Amino acid sequence: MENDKNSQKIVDYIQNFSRKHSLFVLAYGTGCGAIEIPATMTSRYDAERFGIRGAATPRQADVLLITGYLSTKTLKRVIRVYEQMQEPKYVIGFGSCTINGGMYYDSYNTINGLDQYLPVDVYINGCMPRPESVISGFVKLQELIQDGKANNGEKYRENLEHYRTNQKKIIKNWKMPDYNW
Amino acid sequence: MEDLGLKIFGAILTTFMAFAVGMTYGGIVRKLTARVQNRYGPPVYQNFLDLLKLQSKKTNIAHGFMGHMAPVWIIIAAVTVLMFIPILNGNLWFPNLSFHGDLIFLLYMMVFGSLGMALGAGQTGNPNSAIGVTRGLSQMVGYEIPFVLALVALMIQYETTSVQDLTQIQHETGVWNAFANPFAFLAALFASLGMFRYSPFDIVGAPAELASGPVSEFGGKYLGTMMSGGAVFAFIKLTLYVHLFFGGAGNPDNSGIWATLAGIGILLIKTFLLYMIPVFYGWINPRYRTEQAIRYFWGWPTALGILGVLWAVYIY
Amino acid sequence: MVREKETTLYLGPQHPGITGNMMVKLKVQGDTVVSASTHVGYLHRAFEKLIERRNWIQAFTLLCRFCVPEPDPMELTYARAVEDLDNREVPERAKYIRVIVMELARMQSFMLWYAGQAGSAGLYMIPQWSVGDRNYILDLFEDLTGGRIYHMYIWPGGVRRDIPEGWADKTLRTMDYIEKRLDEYNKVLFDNTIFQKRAQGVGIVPKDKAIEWGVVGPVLRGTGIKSDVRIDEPYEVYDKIDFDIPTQEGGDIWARALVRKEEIRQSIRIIRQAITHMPGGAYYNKVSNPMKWTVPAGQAWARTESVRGEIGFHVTSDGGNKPYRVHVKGAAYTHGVTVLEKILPGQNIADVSFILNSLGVCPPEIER
Amino acid sequence: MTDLVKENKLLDAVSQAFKIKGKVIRNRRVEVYADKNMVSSILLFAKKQLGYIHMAHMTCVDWIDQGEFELVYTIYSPIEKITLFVKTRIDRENPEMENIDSIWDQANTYEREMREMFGIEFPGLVGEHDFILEDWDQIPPMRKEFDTHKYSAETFFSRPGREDAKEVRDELSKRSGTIVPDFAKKYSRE
Repeated sequence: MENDKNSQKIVDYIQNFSRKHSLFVLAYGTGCGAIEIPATMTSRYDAERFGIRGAATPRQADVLLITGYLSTKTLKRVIRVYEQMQEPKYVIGFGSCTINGGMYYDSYNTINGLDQYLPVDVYINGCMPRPESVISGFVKLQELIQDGKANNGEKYRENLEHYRTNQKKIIKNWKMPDYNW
Repeated sequence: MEDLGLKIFGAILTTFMAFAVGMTYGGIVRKLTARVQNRYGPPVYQNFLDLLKLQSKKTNIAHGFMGHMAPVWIIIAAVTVLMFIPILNGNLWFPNLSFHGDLIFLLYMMVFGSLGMALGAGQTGNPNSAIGVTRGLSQMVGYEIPFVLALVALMIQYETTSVQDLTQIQHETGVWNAFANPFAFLAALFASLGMFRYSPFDIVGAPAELASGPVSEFGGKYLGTMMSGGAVFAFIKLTLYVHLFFGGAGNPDNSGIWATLAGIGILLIKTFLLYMIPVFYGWINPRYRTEQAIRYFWGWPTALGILGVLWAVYIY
Repeated sequence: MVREKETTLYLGPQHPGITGNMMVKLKVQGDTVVSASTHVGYLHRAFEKLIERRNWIQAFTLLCRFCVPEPDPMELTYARAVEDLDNREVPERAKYIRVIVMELARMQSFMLWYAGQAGSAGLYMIPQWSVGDRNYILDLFEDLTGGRIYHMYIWPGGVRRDIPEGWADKTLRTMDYIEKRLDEYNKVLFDNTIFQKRAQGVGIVPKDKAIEWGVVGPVLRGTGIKSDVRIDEPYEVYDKIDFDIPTQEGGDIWARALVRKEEIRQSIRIIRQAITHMPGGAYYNKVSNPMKWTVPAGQAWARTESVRGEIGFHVTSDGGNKPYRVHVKGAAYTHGVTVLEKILPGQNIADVSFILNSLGVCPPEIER
Repeated sequence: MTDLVKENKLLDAVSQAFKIKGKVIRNRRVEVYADKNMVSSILLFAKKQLGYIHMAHMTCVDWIDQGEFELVYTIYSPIEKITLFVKTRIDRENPEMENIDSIWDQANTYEREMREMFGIEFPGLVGEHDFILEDWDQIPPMRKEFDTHKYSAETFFSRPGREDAKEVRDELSKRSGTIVPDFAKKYSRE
């Protein structure tokens, strides 16, 4: 098939179109920004018209929202949840705490930069972003998906070593699977 | 057997129609629910997009043999039961094996869907799905009793177990079974609330309690297949109810293109209206606990079912 | 009787039913809970340690991020504790504005409670309505303070800015709208027999043990004991405003729901009175130079009534320009750990998240 | 100022019964200074006889320069509407205090937090050691000698360029046309 590149492009377009219009967000409020998720999902801002729906378990979810600061205890669970999710999976970092530690930059229990531990697709800055900026974050993610640039799932898998060393620096006893097959 | 090709084409067409109708009903209900909750809600074809996305997932995490087999089992059960359901009574296009099957056989086959889900969920080892399975089976025991009583009442009333004869009788007498034996119809209606797993009875996959119960470990392609199986099952139950109580769809004598399309139109209208009953009931009701749900089914619905049987035996 | 197999169920930090980020480890036999233990610490950002590194005014920006459903009582309690230490007089107008802001925060948090209570019961209509209508109150906050959730508005000495003109009657109009909407919520939720069946006789907090376990707020009023910081120790201008404290007998989820249903009406009453009687004049007793402001040494204890109950701030100052030690006790400190572990055994699994919502547990209050 | 009748009556009742000093801070606030091993008997006396049934709060203040921990028990009586503080000082090096779970069950949570955050040993305390932190190997973090900024800089990566926000200032001055001073240095806390 000499034009398998084109046919592959068509299949990619259709797949990205469906991934873009149906994002399942994991129901996990990791930080203080989780109060704006109900506001975004309910009747005034209504993220469901974009096809964004809540998913109860990581198996069914595509998008993991890190809403605000992330303490080391939560980071351990977030990594576990992120690895349970199925590719293609996306991470959205909420608020300035995920960008550079935000207001808790000097706290002994919260991490200062999220992308050392997890590949992040979209950051939404603001100290607790409003529902409008949350939706604009989702729309930005949808554009990335449409252009096929949101493949951080593979990036995490390829340089797992880099992420693992960073993660193990903070999480002391690592009773979690290592996936070093 | 000159129209064998026609029959095979009809069967394939039924499967796709059942799948498409089931998914669109889901989309319409999502849109209506959103409107009632004063928001716009997703487009009507959102379920198809969700299904396409789930199917296009790259990694698929399965838990052993039964984890693979559960969605396939559900789809097999759905399509086989679909074949034995009369779509349009006496129509040349969609006979599908409906003259063979009868009520008792259908009763057994309809359980296969939940059985597949139960076995798959058991294999995953997630405690949430184990509890979800026990709840699903206990709820099924709950709503099976009024449902079976209603069907037995119909069988006794017309001394036949074949769904086709029942629709035929309704067509000839012109009296719908819903009015011929109102108690049996009410019992079956209450049972349908349990079947569609809408709000008062969504204890099986209750997100707040069990993190979506049996399907909690199924994602990607498995979840997509289960979703389409669920849509086909919804269509099956609706058409069965319409044929048993609302006089089926389409007139048997002429099988012209227009008559068939008109029959399908009537079928869609009737099934959609019937589908709205559990949805309306679910919009304004919170969820029961497990034992409350079972006690609900063994209360009034069973009494109505028994009345239906007595009505069929003595009065009719 | 053969003992049924006992499984451990982790209603872990990632669970749609758990409000916020905490973990309840249940030992379950069949469908009934045998024993429960709460595990917290997922939202610990050591904010009491951080406050020791910030001066008095900077510390107040950290405080409102402390418990997200209702940030304002934290600011008010901190402000009153510092004013107690500094014996700084608050102008009359600022007191009225503070009462209005507190009652608006209480109302929006009650509407979040409506969403949580009905959502965990499976009635998804109410969360959509109530969180949607809560945005009207957040719009009021946005006009007044510039922020939707975090207001950073009440600080030691008064409030940060005066009420913009036109805001007062916009509030009154919103109150009328919400009062009308509340009747619809109550019709759908409280008149529903399934909700009554689910809520009555579940998650009972015994009346004799309630104060022993440190139960406060609507949960305590649900057991029939009439206790409210606004009445026991009236602060700001609550003594000049007449409102009553609803109590119910029974101590189960139904009694607590009725108490909260009545309390949101009282909040509307308070806001209407506060807006009509609000005097003019200054709104802020200016601090000379916020960066170099030193508070005299001593210890102060201030309490306010938040939507979940009594919030207490114990502020210690050694005379420097940084708080020496601030220790905060939120209502969920005892509800989430002691009370939850004592009333969960014997309940059905289906009711765990239902009880959690009715106790009003806000996990960051436990570990800050 | 209202004549503090009730407050003084309470203060005399407690100080006579236990021969300890105390002070009436203002209306509705009385504080009493007690020795370490008398605290539980005072609390029991206040709870049973005087009706101070509501334990509002229990905290620990780390006076590092005096080498002592100050434990403050805040109890409140709904009838008389007065808050009584029972304050005691314990040594800072090996802090050890008796637990009062027998008087109030909820005290268990406070004590577990103090054991983890300050390192105060409560013999016979029920509950795992890890209450808030997980696998914490440093000294208890709420003690004054633990420097959280240094620990955070060492363990967690901090994004470069935050020291003086140079590129932020360049960007601002480019956009606004004016020269933006190095504002970080003026207000830095160090």
